[in-house]
Amino acid sequence: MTFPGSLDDQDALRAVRLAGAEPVPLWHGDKWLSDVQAVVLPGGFSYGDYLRCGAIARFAPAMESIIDGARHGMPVLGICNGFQVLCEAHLLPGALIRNKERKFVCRDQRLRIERADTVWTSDFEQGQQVVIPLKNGEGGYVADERTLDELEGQGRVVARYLDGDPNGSYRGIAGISNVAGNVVGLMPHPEHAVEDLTGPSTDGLSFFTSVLKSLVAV
Amino acid sequence: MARVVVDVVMKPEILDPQGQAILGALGRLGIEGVTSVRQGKHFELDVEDGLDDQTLTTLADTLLANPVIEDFTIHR
Amino acid sequence: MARVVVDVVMKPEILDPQGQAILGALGRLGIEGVTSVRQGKHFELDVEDGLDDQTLTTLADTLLANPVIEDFTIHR
Amino acid sequence: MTTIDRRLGVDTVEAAGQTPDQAQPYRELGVADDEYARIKEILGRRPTSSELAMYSVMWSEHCSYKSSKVHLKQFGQKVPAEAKDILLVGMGENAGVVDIGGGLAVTFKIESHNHPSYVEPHQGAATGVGGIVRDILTMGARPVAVMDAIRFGAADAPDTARVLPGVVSGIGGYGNCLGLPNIGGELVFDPSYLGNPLVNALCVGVLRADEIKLAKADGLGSKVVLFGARTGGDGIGGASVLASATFDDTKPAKRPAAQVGDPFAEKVLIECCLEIFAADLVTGIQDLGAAGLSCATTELAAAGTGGMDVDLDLAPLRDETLVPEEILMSESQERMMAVVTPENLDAFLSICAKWDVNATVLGTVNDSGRLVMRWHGDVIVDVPPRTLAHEGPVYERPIQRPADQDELIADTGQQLPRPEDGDELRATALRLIASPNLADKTWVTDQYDRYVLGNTVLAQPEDAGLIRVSDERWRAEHGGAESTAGLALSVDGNGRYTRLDPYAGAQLALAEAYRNVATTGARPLAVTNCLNFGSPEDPGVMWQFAEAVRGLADGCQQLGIPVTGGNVSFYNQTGATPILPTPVIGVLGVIDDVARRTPMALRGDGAQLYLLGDTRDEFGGSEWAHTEHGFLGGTPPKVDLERERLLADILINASRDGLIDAAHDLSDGGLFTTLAEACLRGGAGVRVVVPEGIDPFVLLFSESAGRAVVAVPRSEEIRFTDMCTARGLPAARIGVLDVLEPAIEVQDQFRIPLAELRTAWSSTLPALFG
Ligand SMILES: Nc1ncnc2c1ncn2[C@@H]1O[C@H](COP(=O)(O)OP(=O)(O)O)[C@@H](O)[C@H]1O
Ligand SMILES: [Mg+2]
Repeated sequence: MTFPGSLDDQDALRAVRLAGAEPVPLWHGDKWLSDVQAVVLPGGFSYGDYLRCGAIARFAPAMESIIDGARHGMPVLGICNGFQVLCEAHLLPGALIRNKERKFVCRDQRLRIERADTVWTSDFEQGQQVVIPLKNGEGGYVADERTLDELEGQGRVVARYLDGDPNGSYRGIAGISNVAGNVVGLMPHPEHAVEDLTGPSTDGLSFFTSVLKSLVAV
Repeated sequence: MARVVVDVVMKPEILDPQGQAILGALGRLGIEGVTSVRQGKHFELDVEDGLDDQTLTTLADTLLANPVIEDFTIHR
Repeated sequence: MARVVVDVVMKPEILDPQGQAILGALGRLGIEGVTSVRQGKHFELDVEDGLDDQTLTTLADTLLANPVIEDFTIHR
Repeated sequence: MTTIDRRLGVDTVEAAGQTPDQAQPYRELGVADDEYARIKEILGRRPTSSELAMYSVMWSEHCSYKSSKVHLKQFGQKVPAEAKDILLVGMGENAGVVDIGGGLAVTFKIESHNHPSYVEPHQGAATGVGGIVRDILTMGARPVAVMDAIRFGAADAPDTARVLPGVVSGIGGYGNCLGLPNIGGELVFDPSYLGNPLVNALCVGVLRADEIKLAKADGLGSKVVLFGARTGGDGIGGASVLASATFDDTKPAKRPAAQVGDPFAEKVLIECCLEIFAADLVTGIQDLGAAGLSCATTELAAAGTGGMDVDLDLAPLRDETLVPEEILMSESQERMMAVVTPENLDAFLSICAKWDVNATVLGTVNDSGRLVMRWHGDVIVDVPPRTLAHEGPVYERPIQRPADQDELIADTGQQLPRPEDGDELRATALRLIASPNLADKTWVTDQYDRYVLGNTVLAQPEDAGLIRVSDERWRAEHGGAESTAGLALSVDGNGRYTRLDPYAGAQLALAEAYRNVATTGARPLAVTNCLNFGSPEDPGVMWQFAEAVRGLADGCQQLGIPVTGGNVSFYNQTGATPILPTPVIGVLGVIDDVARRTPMALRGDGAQLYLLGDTRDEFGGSEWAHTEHGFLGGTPPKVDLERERLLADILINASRDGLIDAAHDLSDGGLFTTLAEACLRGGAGVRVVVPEGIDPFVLLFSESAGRAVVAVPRSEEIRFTDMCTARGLPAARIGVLDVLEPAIEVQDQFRIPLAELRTAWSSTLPALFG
């Protein structure tokens, strides 16, 4: 999905292609998704995001059918700004706020995959440690205690930061899923870890191969 | 034509890195007597008199503030 | 112990991208009747009663606002 | 709300004719007496105040290059023969364009935004990035990466703590929001920049060689469209005298003291332009930067069919109180001007609508040879556009070698105490590596997105940034496959060297950037430059400038790479004290197969460490003299550009033939710094043997140019050394890699474990800036 201020949409398309699937560029202004089987909301600054990241994107014409699709089990991955959009759209609980250090941070981040049984993570081992670029200015995941306990209790924390949290996220949360597990929000950027040449690893590819497998399986 | 102000602040239970940083800087500046700082957003809207409170609330509630982490007050 | 509020807004002659973006979104939201939006910062400080206005102004002027592009008002 | 008559008090051509001797505040606008006289002569009457506004900005130092022109010509005159055919667009356009083969071309340029970054660090730096990106876009290219070379006062000075964090967040904030990877730059501290930081931003773009766009208003009847942000009262300090002049005594409304950038507006402007270019809908295009509408209209008109009619009152305003003079001078960001044939206009406007970009038809191209502007019907401007765009004043400023220059060179610093034994060498090494100019820069570079676009192969802290030349369209044209071609870029400058010898200093900066590019395995191709100097009215500064330009022009000719463009920034001084003369040089290189690039990281075991080039006792202007003794004197390291060429050849061939695992050039701080950076990057240690007949201190800290360190796998050692011998490049085996207990160990001198080294290296900037 490309919003006017999307930045990593080309990377997302590339990652989907490298995973062996056919990438379909979507435009925020189009109400109807051409028959795609899964949607990636890429990183960037969807509408400038001076107000709150994702606050305005949530109202994009295309978001209606995405929200609708997500509620009916369509796999949706929100990366960075995409994660923010999913939270603003209430498809995922909590919110993302300014980094604790109040600086944009871009670095190679170690993560632990906490759930290897969502459609987006099935190609990982439970507890697998991966290295994926993290780059955000508003990546601090916050929610009230009840919500956090619920997320933990229902095993909806998909990935956690290792080596200390880089942005002030509560309980080191780097990614979460909805109850059904088809909607995943992730602050780090797997689409930047799909080629040896350009990434710190190719660990990110598994997010995209995971969803492809689960889709061809059904 | 009327001026409406909407103030948005983080819910108390959510930590506020900006407020914290300012509090820290105060120390370095040698300014004493400030015990807490919280940073929020301040919106000044020019609205036509026709615009009803209902609409304003929706506006604040869906766009200007994120109810999950923020509270807002409207001054009309 | 007193609650002091400081509001910081862009000087009127300075471009305010935030406000522009919100105004644009209102259209998409189908909300009519808002003619201008400016986004600023809103600070809530808890200060000891001893703290004089002088100090508060310095504080606002050096830490809370960037005098080159922003104006501030203190509500005590 | 009462609507005031916008025509009130506006000076018209007719009025100018009737009041020939009306006094005009031209001096306040920086227009000299003889310049004002020439304007009258050109127009055959006094200028209207709008015309005066236009001449004053177009004939300003910044836009007219009146003090530097006579020197910059050399870049054109000395274009190396071998480069003539790759130079598609030379100096003078918004940015130069070079042919990189395969139907592709590259445009790149570096520009300064020094003063605004001092006034308002975050916004000043941000709008600096915005400006250079629009220059690249204007050539018809997709911007693909940025770099930044930034210089501040002493690292621990209070004002540095104010300026640096803002500059870095501004560069990051704007570049990140545009989705352009930041792939390198410079960070330098020196007291001379305290009241005058340097913020130089570079942008590189890729385009099809046959789709270059130029700033010309071609085609009778073509429409002149202003699109992008609305025009506000930004950057028009000067114009206020005119505004108040027109409004008699009534004061004009307040004008901004600083500009605020809107990166989102620029992002959509970029995508909008690229879609317009792809559909081939413009005959000419120009970005609005310094001198805004004055510059765009006159340059477009001057370059094309020859004339243009403009209805200035149609320009969309952010501030309705602006008067024509101010609109003409406004430097509001995120605006572009295009020339569109009537039949393409609808298509053009609908693409703007798709991207929510505001577009307005302001005027029409004609062949009158005049640029005529109307304000609510009244003619307020009627000028020959060339006289503003190209026929500005040209000065031969007086040049005088500074009186203290000989004294400066005479004191070579031989008397400075040097470390005597292993322990002192060790302590010196740790202090140097922790000094702000040599310390780890990740505090800065972690605020920049280096991953976006997915083509970044090498970025900071590598010697040069290296990106794959691959985009959607390329893949579409090649069955989805990625291209293997790559671009390498490095920017370098050294104010201390240049202060000691401007001619050599410029060449040393050029040589370092050239070497950095070659170190990655890329072949250097072309040059851009940003010349940061003091006041051109100071003969001493003008001498520094003239010498630096001559050195750079000669150097480029000798290295066989052309200067494609650049930027001059004068008046960088605090009071009467100029900054260190600081030419910042950017070198662009190409590599056929990015997979073959050479990284800087020393990894793995057993590879042999070779030092290429000659090491002499050269400490003039060195980092050691600066940090250990706060001393500046003597002469900078010897320049040998033939040697630089040879070294580059060897590094490029070695990379192509897979003879080396890693390479890192030597520059500030000398060999020890290079080893430390390469070891910390890869995690391996090195055991160094000091070759016969060289003093360990000189080996470790001298800044002799034309050197690099390479790691050669044992299997390739013979082939590599044979190549060096055959080509006559000195290659000394100085040690071996060691991964068990990694450390830098200098035989019989000292040993520093990497852990200790990393702490010293990486603690400095966080401790200073939080
Ligand atoms: N302001 C900056 N922005 C981006 N990268 C920077 C900046 N300053 C330094 N770097 C990067 O840090 C690394 C070390 O810088 P430097 O020692 O100047 O390199 P070199 O000596 O090879 O020119 C280089 O990769 C350079 O690009
Ligand atoms: Mg180098």
